[in-house]
Amino acid sequence: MSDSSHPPRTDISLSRVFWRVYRRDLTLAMRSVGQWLNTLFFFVIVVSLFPLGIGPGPQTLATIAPGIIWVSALLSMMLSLDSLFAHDFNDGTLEQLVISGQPLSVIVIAKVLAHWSTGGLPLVLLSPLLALVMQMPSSAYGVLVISLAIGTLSLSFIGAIGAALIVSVNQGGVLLSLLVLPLTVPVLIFGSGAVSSSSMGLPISTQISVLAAVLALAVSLAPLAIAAALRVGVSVGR
Amino acid sequence: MDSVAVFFHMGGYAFFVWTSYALTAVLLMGIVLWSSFQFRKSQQQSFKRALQHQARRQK
Amino acid sequence: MSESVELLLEAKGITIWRGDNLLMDELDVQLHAGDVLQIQGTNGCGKTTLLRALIGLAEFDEGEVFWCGQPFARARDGLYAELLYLGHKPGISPGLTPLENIKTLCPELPDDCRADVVQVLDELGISDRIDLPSAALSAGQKRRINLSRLQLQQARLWVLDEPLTSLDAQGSAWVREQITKHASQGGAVVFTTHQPLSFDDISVSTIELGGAE
Amino acid sequence: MYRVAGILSPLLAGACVLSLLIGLYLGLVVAPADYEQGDSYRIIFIHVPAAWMSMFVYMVMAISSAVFLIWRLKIADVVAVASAPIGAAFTAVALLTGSFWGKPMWGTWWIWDARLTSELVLLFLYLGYIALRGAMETQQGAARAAAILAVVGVVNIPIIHFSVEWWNTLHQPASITKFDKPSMHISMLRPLLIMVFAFQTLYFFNLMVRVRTLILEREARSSWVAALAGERTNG
Repeated sequence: MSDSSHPPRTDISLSRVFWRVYRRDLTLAMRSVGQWLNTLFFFVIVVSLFPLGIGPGPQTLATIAPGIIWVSALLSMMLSLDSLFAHDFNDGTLEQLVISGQPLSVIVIAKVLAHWSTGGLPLVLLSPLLALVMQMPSSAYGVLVISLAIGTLSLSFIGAIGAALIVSVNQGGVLLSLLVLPLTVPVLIFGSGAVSSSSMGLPISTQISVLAAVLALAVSLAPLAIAAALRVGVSVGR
Repeated sequence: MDSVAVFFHMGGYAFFVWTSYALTAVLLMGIVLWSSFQFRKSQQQSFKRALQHQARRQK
Repeated sequence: MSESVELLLEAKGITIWRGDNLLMDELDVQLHAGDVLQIQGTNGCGKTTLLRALIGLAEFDEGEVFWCGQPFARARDGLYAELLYLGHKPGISPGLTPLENIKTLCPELPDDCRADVVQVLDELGISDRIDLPSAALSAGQKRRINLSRLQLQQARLWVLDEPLTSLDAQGSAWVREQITKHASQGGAVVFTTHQPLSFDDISVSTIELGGAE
Repeated sequence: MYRVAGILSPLLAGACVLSLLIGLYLGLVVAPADYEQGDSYRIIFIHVPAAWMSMFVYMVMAISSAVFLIWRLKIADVVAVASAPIGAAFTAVALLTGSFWGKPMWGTWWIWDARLTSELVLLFLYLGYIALRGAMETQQGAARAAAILAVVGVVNIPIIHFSVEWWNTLHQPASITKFDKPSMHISMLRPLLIMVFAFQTLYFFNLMVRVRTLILEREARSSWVAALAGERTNG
């Protein structure tokens, strides 16, 4: 059908598409270091507010620590999700990616992983420090890091659906949280559940396996919804 | 006669039962009335727009 | 090439409303290989909306778009694999250098495509800025970087939104030359413009959109 | 479709009023008091139907949204949009009656029972749908975006319900879910089913009214609306 002088862009390997978008987003994030450092500071500040609010009693802190750390991680990710697609939408890159002819879900997965690498992973790496601050028993640190790692990754995917839906809405930030937070309830329940059970020495296999199941579901279904939402957002935006 | 009083008494839970029924009625009737009110209002508006549009189309 | 020129992009009965006024009513568009089509009209008459509607980047109330005879819903990826769209928004992210931006916008370019990019940017006179962050670029320079894709990419269908605005004589000449070359090689071009353009050795068909009432 | 809705709505309205009267009469007057909860259990006749309807309406929304996304049927989107506020109203009713029922039984207005918590999350899903709808100005875009949200939401409902149930048993291992229907004597079950039917007819009646409104608004430019307008004004 197409003559030789204009070959269609169909033979480009998926890994190249993936890595090019992933490296691009990562360099962008590295160049504006403030962006993801703010998320980190927000996470630390929110967690340290609770002892001030509730009182320094180690016993009370230890019992509420898993929930506090998890809810703060969730809110910090909501903060950084708002700009996941917004900048690319405003300067036109997003519509170019949508009509690039390359599979949109691969591009979307690359963008979500890039967002997680700067918006989620730092939180996971810092969480033991906050667990220490919150007087959590050291036996639970390992489970905290694992559950947060799995959990924040699925939050990135679920949150990206909301970010894609509001891409053409100005000041969509608040709306993003309203759309996404109900969907994060299972991750929150099993994530903090795993940590609190392990700090009490109880078995955590059910919680972790459910977290992993939710992650598998999110990784496989969310990109489809995100791609569809981006196609809508691009065709609506001024 | 007193059976009516007994009925309203609801075995001591009168307040809870009747308020919840009242609230339900308010909410459900509210949504129904609001919808029909909206229907009336938008009907005139759409008819006006339709006639206006028709007039402009024939021009 | 077959005797009858291959029909690439076709739109039938496109009707678009903006609020209560009708931008276009039952508009038909046909673009064959080698065609150059300009959509001419005043500001706000919906020419950008029509342009974007042809490639699924804008909603329309009635009508249907076909690519190589297939309805848009099925032929979308095929169309996008052969499409080059330059819109109002340049697609240049300020945090990246022009080279990085071009590599994002052209997935088919290999990672080591620096030499070709420099050569094309040289023709447009902005090769010196290739490694500086794009935030410092003026609107005109951003447009030139975007226009460099005309030569860097091999897309059969070009959809250009006012390609010649804010370009000096040398830039305009370069763009006209690209369009002429592209059409002669069997590619198709559709673009919007304020005032009608004429090209010396290729025929240009025109769709005129009435001003918004 | 506009005409069909026009014919259906009075019928549905009549059926709804009739079944409401019968249901209320049977539920409040005929049905015996519950041996354990006394008369306060009579709230069940509106709590359970409302909770059931809140789920039912979201299912209708999700299915019509999926149909709209796949086959681009404009009427499917109209049904989804029209159903959202009604579903939200049912959820609010379920939450209110739930807490009013809880007060005499457990002494507090709000208890983190599995059923009520899922109902609360469902309310947030409704509000999210309506808010997204409102926030997007152009009409087609809002329709498809909200439809995607509804489908994503319905995939999450069983997961949320499962995790809330698990969470509930974790923190209150002893008690059964408080809202399990008490062993229903036939005289209690009949009014409950009639009330469910009454709520169904109420929903469909309200849906027809809202669907007609939306059809008129969206088709205002087409000729048949003008014809209708002509009839109505000089008729």
